[in-house]
Amino acid sequence: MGAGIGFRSKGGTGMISEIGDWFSDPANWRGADGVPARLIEHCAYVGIALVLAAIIAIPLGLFVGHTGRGATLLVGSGNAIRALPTLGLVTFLFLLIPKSTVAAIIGLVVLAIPPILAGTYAGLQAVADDVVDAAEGMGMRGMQRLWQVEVPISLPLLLGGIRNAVLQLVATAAVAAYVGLGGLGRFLLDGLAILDYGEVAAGAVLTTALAIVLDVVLAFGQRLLTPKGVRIAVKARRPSAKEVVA
Amino acid sequence: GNPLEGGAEGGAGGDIVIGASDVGESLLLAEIYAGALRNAGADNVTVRPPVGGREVVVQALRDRSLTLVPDYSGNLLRYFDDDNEATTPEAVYTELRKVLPEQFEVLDQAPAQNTDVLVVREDLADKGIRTISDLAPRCEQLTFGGPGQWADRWKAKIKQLYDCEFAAITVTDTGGPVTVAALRSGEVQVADLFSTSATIGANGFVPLDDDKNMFPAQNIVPLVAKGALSQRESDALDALSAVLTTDKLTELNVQYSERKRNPLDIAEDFLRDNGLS
Amino acid sequence: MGIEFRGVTKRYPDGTVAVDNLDLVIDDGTITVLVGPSGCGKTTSLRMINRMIEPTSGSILLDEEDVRDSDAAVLRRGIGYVIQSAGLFPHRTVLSNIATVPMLSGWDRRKARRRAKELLETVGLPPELGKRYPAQLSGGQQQRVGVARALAADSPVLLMDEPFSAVDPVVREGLQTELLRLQSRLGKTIVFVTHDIDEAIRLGDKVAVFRVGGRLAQYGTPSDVLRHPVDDFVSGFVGKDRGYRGLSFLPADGLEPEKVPQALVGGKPGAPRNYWQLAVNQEGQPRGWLAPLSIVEGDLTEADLVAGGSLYEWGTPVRGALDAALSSPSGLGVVVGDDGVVMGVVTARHVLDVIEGASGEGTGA
Amino acid sequence: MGIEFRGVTKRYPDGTVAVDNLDLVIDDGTITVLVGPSGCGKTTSLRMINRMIEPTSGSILLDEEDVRDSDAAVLRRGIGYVIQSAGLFPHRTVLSNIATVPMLSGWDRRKARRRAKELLETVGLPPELGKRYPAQLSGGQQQRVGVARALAADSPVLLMDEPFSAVDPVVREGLQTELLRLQSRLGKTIVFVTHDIDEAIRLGDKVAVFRVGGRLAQYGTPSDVLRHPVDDFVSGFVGKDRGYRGLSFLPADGLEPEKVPQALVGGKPGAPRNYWQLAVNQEGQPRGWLAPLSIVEGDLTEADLVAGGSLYEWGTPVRGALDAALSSPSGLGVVVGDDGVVMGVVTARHVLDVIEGASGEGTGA
Amino acid sequence: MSFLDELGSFLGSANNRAQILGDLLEHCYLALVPLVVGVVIAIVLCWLGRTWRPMRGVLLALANVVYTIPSLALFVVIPSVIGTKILDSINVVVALTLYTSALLIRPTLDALEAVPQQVIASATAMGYRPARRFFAVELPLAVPVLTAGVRVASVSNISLVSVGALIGVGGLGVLFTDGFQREYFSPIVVGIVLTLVLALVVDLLLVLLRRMLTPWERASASGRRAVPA
Ligand SMILES: Nc1ncnc2c1ncn2[C@@H]1O[C@H](COP(=O)(O)OP(=O)(O)OP(=O)(O)O)[C@@H](O)[C@H]1O
Ligand SMILES: Nc1ncnc2c1ncn2[C@@H]1O[C@H](COP(=O)(O)OP(=O)(O)OP(=O)(O)O)[C@@H](O)[C@H]1O
Ligand SMILES: [Mg+2]
Ligand SMILES: [Mg+2]
Repeated sequence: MGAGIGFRSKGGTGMISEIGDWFSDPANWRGADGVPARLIEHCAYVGIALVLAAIIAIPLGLFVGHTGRGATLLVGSGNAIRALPTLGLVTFLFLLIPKSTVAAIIGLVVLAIPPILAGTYAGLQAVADDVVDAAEGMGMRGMQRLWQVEVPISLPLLLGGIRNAVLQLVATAAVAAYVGLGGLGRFLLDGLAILDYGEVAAGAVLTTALAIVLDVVLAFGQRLLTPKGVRIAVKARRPSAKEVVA
Repeated sequence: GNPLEGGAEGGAGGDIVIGASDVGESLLLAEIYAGALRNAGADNVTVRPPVGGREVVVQALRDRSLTLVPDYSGNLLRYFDDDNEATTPEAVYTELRKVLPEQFEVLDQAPAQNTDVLVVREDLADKGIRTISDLAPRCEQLTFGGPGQWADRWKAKIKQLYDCEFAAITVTDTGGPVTVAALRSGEVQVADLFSTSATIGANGFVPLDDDKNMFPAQNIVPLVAKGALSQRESDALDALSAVLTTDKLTELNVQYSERKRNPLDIAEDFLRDNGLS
Repeated sequence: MGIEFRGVTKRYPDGTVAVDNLDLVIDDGTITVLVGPSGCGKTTSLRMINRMIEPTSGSILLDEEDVRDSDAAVLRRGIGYVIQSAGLFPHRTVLSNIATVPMLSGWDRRKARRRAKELLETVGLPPELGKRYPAQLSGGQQQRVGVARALAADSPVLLMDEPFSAVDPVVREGLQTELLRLQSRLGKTIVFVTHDIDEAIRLGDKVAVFRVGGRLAQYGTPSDVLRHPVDDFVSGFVGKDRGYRGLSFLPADGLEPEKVPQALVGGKPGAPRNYWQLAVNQEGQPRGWLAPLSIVEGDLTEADLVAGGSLYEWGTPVRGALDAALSSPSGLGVVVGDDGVVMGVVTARHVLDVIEGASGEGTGA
Repeated sequence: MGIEFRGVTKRYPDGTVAVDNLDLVIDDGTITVLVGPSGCGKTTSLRMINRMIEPTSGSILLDEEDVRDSDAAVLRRGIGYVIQSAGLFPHRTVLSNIATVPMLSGWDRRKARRRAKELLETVGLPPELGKRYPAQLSGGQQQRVGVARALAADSPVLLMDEPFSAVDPVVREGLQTELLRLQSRLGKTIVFVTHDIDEAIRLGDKVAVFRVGGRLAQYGTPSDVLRHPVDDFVSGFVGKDRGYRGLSFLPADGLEPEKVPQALVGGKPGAPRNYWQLAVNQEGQPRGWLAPLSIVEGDLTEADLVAGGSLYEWGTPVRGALDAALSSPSGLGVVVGDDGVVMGVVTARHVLDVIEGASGEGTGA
Repeated sequence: MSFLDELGSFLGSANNRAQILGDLLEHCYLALVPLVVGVVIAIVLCWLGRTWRPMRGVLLALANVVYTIPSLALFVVIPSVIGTKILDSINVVVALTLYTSALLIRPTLDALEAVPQQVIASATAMGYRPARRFFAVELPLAVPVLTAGVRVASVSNISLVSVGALIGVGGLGVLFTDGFQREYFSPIVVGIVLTLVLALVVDLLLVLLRRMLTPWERASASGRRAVPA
């Protein structure tokens, strides 16, 4: 493909070996910009932002889903926030609050809210009407209905929202390195600035691996936390091979 | 730029794609080059959005994604020849032409310089620190902020020349707002900025004198993919470089980052005021 | 506990009048069925009883007290409620579904579960189902659990909104039988909604027929409604076989089974006869008919017989007797006791005598 | 076009035997109904005809030719297929739904649409429905469109799988009537699946009763199946009212309507009488009964009347006559012509005479 | 200088306006080309997934993995994987195409599986062959759910393109890096607003497209009561 062979032309070594070299260089594992420190930073940003976003989004989603009030507003503003460009948001926040961590975390929280909100709301929406009706007909009060019936049944979707939020957070935290945030994004941006392919690729591998590992862990948690009966019901609803027409 | 000409091929008489590094004034210089070339009759001149550091730009020139970039003589020399010790403008330029790989050429360098400079806040400067040598004894208590590649390039050098080893080196950005904000807030106490940067004055930072000439001369020089420009176009850039002085560059920077004018507007004014249009 | 609607009207915000000035007295300990075409306000009427819907005007009395005087949640815990497709909680086991209301009412866990186990038996489900989740049950089983759940609070009133309409006809009949059996033991006040007239007739002590627009068209016993529909709407709604169906409510007083010549399966019938013989087994249960003049060599086997008609169980309404006679190849309806042993036969003509005697009128003209 | 199953077995990969060694000959130009409990293999049998399912062994002949010898898609275009809730394409208008097969077979657009319009009329739908989408039709209308679509290829064979089971009983009866009317004109070979024995009896020239496990229990005319079920499974399946239902196949030969005293609604009935009078309107249509000894002051109005029973339309089977008599408050079943005008009355006793005369046996014992 | 004055003078420059317009056009190109290509890819893959069952699980797993790759990571490694030039906008196009397809796999499969079995059975019984049935019956009926997925993908693409500015690709993201470098709010705000407006406009267009493609849906929503049966 012509003259341009991307990064590879620099050292002439293959990309796998370059990543290997980078990872096997002990210098990259030490100190404040070593892999463990960056990894922990990244996880910390994701964790803090997730907790904050959950504290805001879950109660809001439960309120709207349970009462049905403000649903249009919620869906509309959720979509608007999703459309916010990550980079624009973090640069804007940085100029407003010139402190990398604070600005970046606010940005992360803002972007993690829509998926959690959507998951919570969709979860409550998915509770069958007749089940809600039966709960009410048996004399459950609002909060009893919410905690004993609606929340347990909507748990899979709610946790699905959290999974999405975590993926979003891992990705956004990498972008936020642009405004001076630490974390794995540093490898990507710093490596890019000096065209150190090993570093860039290592950063990409680390971020992706982190995303996948967190997703798998959460998927497992989702399974664990989903009430058994709900799991069976979901499986029963899925069309079996029998019903599928050739 | 025009979306339909994503990766334009450079070449004499062909399209000219001017790149810029992510140093603030780089884009401004790129626009001025573009203006000068257009005035010299080149059509199809485009300026790409800034990207990365020298490594990226050089790579892009090599694969002809770019035709031309404004660069700094000293850093360019170090890039191609790590151990070269030349520091004066003339020596640097001569050495540079020697080590430049054959795909590239440099046109005349401008008198304007924009070197790396270490700056501190006034409160630290008031303790009698005016040069890097003054700073050296305190290095161990200080946190330094600079671009990601700074440590690679200068950490050993500053230790060797000045016996200065910072307590920590924090990655901020390349003389940009993150660095400025970090220094302003005291997160770092020493930072790497650029000598012509308008933010130094605007924030009352104090630039430290590089008394042992660690940083080489950094004259502005156009780096070109060899054979990509016609003679007429090269001449136009040489003429431009001839009038570009450090004072003018500093003023251009003020226009750009403090007065926040559009780089094209600044370029137009500059070319007109200097009789290049 | 009686229920009374006094001039109850429900107008929805969009202007639909779902129930229009309804007056209805529902007697204590009976099954009252609300029936009518889709959209006639049955569900609305039912749900106003436990205040899931509030009436626009009028009042509803439960045991002489206006339902509005009680706290809605407490009122509902005291009224069993079963809906179509059961509305079971998918995340809870069958037992804990059933125990919901007792737990809500603050019973201790152990007691609530014991009660739930009893109820599982009451509705005819094996105890091992208790640990399953609703999605692991068949539709009919889910309905039973729904009923058990509604019975859990031991409330004297049960509201059932098309509880059996989501299951197939065979299962449905089983559930109806079960409900009647339960009711004979429990004697609750049940308000039952359906749009199936057969179900209404089968289950109801009283039937309230609604017409669209939320008005009560007729209110009376099933036999009343079948035999004396007040107008074309009701007679159209109760369907074309209502004469025959109406016989379900006519006791067969005065119907006497007559003797019939019998032949024993496995025995030797001997020479052909010129009349029909009822073939019975050792226990005296009917196995079919031996046609006149049929020649049997040796022992009588089932292969020699003509299949019999439907059987009439002694003491049940006259409908069965008529059908037995009409379906029998011999024209003789076989009467059996509840042990299935032949008591004799009846002819269609005798059944008619009984029908005419009961309706008290001779043939006119 | 006749259809023949020759030793057809279908075993699904999971081991379920859905159809077990089925031999069945379906006559050209008749309606054959496959009936039986859920899961007995009706759908499987039907779908093997148009190769939606391939048999495990045995063969199916369509007009003497093995269906496996034709290309499946082409074969299917030549066989109409109607299923429950019609399976209409929700994204296409009614007309273009109907035109599907002609278009697939390469007709030009104009011709296909013209044909679709004709068919709309054939199934009794107004032309303006053609532009609507299926969701804009009632359930009954959707079913008609489904039938029209299946008729579009003008194929001699029509497969119908519980086509009417999703609509309510009243609409369903209308659709059945319509199907019979159509069939009398078109004379197709129709294979119809249902699990409703009433529907089977009403529609079928022949009825095939399946038992679970995919075996054929009985194959014969509906009257055969009702009156001579081969075993307990079939007699259980055809239901407990089979004596009465069987009357649907008995023509009312020899039944004569008798005179009945009449009173004109709007007229002056005068002094009370000691017998029932049939109230009729100006057109001679029955409006109800005037009870013996009822006192009417001035003109006779509907308010003075007792509601009548069901009406017996002259010439239809004897079942209607018996119901009319049984449901009438006077015991007199009203006989009307197809214009709805009163022709006279019959008593249950006369109906019985007819029934007994027809079955050719006297009362025994 | 108040923000509004600053904004006024930013937008006052003809050169700024020209640049913004250029960035906007490039942004559209970078976001929408992957959207269209991604939709096509997802549909084709799902078709394969429907015809050949084992493919389904593989597709879903693959889609899941691709979707977890952080955008910046994907952007920077693409050139070395597919051998493009580092500043080439094709890198962003490829990355977003991957995301779009990954994002659409599940909704497309769900949508196809939600087509009533009855309808598919009757299509088969009328003599449709599988490929034709897919395009004439299954796909049109999947449009509503599919568009819901496409709407999400379009919003996500439009917002992700800006990250491309970090690897030297144009689009509205350039306004963010520029504004950031110069501590200049105006370009950032203009960039955010334009991104939102673009997302909104594309979303509206998709809603319109869906309405056009699904005339039957409107009919069933409104028509039922208006015309008596
Ligand atoms: N929340 C509501 N808002 C407006 N109209 C309503 C509402 N609920 C019910 N209706 C209307 O009130 C009427 C009576 O409804 P209801 O549910 O009581 O009928 P139903 O007899 O139970 O019918 P079905 O047999 O179909 O269940 C209908 O016309 C219905 O459309
Ligand atoms: N694809 C399949 N794989 C395995 N078993 C099947 C499959 N399709 C049907 N069966 C089984 O084959 C038997 C017959 O099915 P079929 O659908 O023909 O029954 P049916 O008589 O049409 O029942 P229904 O009245 O419920 O429609 C049933 O036991 C069913 O569970
Ligand atoms: Mg209802
Ligand atoms: Mg079937």
